[in-house]
Amino acid sequence: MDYSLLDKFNSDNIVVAKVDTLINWSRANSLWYFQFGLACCAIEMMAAAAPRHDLERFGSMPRASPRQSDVMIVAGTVTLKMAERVKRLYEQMSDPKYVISMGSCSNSGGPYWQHGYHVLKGVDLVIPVDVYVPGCPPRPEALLQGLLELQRKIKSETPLRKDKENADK
Amino acid sequence: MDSVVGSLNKTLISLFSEISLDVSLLFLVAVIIPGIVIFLIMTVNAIVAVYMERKVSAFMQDRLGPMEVGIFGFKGGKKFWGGIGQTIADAIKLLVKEDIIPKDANKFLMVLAPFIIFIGAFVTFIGVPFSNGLVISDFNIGILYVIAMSSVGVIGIILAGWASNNKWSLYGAMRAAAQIISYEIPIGLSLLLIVIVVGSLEMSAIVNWQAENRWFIIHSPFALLGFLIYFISGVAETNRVPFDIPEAESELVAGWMTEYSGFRWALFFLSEYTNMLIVCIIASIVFLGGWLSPFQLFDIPGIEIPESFFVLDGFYMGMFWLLLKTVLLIFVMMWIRWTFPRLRVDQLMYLCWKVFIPFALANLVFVCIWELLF
Amino acid sequence: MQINDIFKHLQKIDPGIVLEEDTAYLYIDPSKWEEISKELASNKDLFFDYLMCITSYDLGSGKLGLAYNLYSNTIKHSVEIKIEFDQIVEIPSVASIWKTADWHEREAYDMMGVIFTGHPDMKRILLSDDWEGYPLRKDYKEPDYYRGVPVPKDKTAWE
Amino acid sequence: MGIDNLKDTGSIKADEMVLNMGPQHPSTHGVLRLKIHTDGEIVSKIEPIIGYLHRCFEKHCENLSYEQIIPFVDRCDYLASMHMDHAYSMTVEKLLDIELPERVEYIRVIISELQRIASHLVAIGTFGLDVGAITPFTWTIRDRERVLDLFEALCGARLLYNYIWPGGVSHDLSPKFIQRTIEFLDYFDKQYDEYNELLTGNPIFVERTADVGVIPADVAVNQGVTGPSLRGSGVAYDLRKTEPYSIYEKFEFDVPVGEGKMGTVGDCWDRYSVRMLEMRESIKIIRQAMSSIPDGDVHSAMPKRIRPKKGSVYSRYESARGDVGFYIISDGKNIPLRVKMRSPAFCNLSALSEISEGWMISDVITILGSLDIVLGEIDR
Repeated sequence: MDYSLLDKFNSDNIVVAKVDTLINWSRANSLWYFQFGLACCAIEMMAAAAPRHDLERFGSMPRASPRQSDVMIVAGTVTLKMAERVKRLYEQMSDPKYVISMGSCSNSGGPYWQHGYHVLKGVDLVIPVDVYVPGCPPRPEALLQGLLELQRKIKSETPLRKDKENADK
Repeated sequence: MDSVVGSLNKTLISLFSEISLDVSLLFLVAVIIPGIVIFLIMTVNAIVAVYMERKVSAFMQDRLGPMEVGIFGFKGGKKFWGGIGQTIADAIKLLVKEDIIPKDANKFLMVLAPFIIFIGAFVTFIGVPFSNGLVISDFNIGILYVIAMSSVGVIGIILAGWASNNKWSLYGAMRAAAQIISYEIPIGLSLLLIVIVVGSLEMSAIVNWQAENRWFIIHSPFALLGFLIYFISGVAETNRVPFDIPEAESELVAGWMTEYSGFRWALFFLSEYTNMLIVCIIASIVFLGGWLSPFQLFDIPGIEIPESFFVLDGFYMGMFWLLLKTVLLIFVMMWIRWTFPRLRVDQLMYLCWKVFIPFALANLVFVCIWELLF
Repeated sequence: MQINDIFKHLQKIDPGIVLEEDTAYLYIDPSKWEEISKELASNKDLFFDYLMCITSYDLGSGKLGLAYNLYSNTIKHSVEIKIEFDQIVEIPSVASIWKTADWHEREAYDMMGVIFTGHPDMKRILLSDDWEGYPLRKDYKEPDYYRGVPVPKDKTAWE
Repeated sequence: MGIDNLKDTGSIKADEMVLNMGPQHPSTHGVLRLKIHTDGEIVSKIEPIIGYLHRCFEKHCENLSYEQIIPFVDRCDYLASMHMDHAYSMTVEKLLDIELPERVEYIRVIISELQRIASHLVAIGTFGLDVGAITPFTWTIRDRERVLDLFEALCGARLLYNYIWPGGVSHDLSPKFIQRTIEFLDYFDKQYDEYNELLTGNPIFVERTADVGVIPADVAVNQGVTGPSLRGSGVAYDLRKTEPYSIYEKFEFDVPVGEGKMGTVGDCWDRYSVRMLEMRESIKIIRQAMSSIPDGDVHSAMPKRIRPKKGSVYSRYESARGDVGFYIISDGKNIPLRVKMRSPAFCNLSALSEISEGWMISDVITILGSLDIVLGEIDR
């Protein structure tokens, strides 16, 4: 096998690194979130998008279709009946896709942890989560913080270069 | 009057006459260069218009809109110009985003559709002038061409909706087909007003007529009505609120674009904003005096206007005036979008077939009578 | 109309009706419910046109119960009717009389497993169709897995 | 052959298409799923499928003590948590037979009416969103934030308050509360006219909502529709007036009902306008209550531990969405045997399939918006 091209990409090529930075910059600053509310936290998500907190300052705007959105904010309790749909919606999103789990319910089941026979104990059981925002419900500021954390995470990615460890395998 | 392709060809020929290149090759170059220019205009327009849209909507909603994204660390101002790099980031992101074609979709048509819409918008630009003489090709059937080409896009919309194999998309496509084809008629009828008055389909002739007489919007009360019908139908033609029923976010998720993502969706967006630009440019050329300066309006016999005012006319200033009028109209479109609720599909059809078309027809008669009388 | 008057009125139809002293319930037999419900809705003196709530409850040891809270918008009086029965008894549906009972009865079926005869569409409403058991019964046990997703709180079972 | 064959157009029928709206859809107000059978754009049958947010509220109640239930009650109707707290506390008080201090009742009325304004603001905003107007939504949310500020100063929470407890409230009013509330009401009076300008009289809005989704009064009562949706149909049924609880009989206010100003009585526009007018009435009540609020200790009547005697009780409360009922059965322990919540939106939603048949898809969304449902309360 010819790995020369891959090697080139693995080495810290200055051009690739620059392009990486550009792509990361654009991805981090244009996180269109999926208009997808489940429960109480969805109201705080709405409040975060509304005038006082205004998510759009960071370039995030809501999209109704999963195909066009980058980040899915799981805002609220995920029930077992809904879990399948959440998974499917996640699969319908196009790469690169990120998930913010907003609120205790989607982090771990929250107050419904103990007796909630119909509540999924954490959305991470069905889909991978990038950022957890604690709170019941989290304040809009907390969601903004979560978004900024996600931006930080995206900016440290290397979309064009493979991770060195993975490339060795 | 000269057009860009013609003059470019001439310049090229004169430039390279000594090297004696093939004339047809030169002509090809003369065609390709404007093509690239049009594409650049479309992109820049989309980037600027989306930014403007987000800012305008934000201010109408008591928000700030994009604030944090800058170019090379420069974030723009505190309020209006903040987040100046936002749409650039959006554009790059969309280009590097995964482009999904669903399993059950018709692959060929789904790939084809955005290009049809894009090409429809692209080709229309050939007949759209930006200033006196700054037009790719100033045909003698300019307006007819623009109307004809701007409705090519609807084929793409129907294809996109059908090929996606999604019920929401299909609904959106069917609604779009009914809507856009219907609203062609009032647009055509209201543009016919000035064609009757001027006696020419040529864009430059229309503006020249307005230079000699007066802006068409103040030509007669019927012309004003014609302008309103044209502009509202134009809003409908570009699928914007209150006529955005093909997209109808709260009803059809994202209408015919539901299944599109990434680059292809960006093409839709590009074409949408291009169509908006075209409708507004045509409106300003036909009804608002095109590249004539507004000071021209005060040119009433008996009142002296300082000579220096007319310096404001001319090639470059003409471009400025035309773009100013266009931007104003685009702003009005955005204003409408963020203020009004959406019409229902039958009300939309009612408005077209039972209000606009009869009025436009009557208008036509009245303008003819007006012309005969005055 | 006071509860005593309603009680006397209904006694004509069902002599076995019981008025709990100090409280305002009427206990009736499930077999008489169909007749009584019609009487409650159509009689001019009673005219209960608004069914506020149907509550199903489990008293433990295999005893279930239903409480119907009714209100009359015209006469402005209310009554509460209780039916207590064993788990297997079927109750006549009142969805044809008060449409609001449609969903409430489905909910009672879903949560408690009370079966209503004559209901237009007797199926689960809140839980999915393939859910097993009736969660609000006192002897209900959570399933370990539902469609491959672990349910219970005890994490050690699936870690 | 020829034209005769075409006479019976009734037999020419398109195939039905089944549209699946939700559980994720921008305007189902949460995770409601509607199975819509359509003939072209016309809806021929509609079947709401709920339960995507079934959080086992009633199961929790059977395992938690009376005090511990309050946070879960909060989370049922997350747009009007105070109403839920109030309704639940009232029921427990009825079960315990507690007499409340005057000040507590006044505080509860003020808070509940503020919450009603906040909840109706969201209802109006999202209704605007459903018919396609985006700006009213952001404006109403903006003003709702001010109410939330008041609540935050009161109890530290923005959305789910855990404020009204059986026998009292968790904190007394903060020192500047009355003054800040008056400031808010003055501000809100001005904003109120703005909404009217933006939506109420807007021709497109009227066109979209008037005559659409009419609920006749008898159908509404039979379906158990309550709250503004019932009053939109012209039935003046408001528990604050018909069966006054708390201290509502002390205040003067009207019960606005739908009059069919723009179309038929009981259409979407009526339901919208009832909500608008109700906010006015709430302001009236708050102003009256604040001018005559007495002093007192808000904790004095609070029982040390709640252990009601055997028995059951059903009490009703007029929340922003309608008639909230709590049915509590106690078997003498500190844990209730059964708590059943009669949720208003549950009954309102069950009327959807009856009233939206024959309308278009866009109208279904309008009707759904006008019913103002909260899924947390429907699924519990």
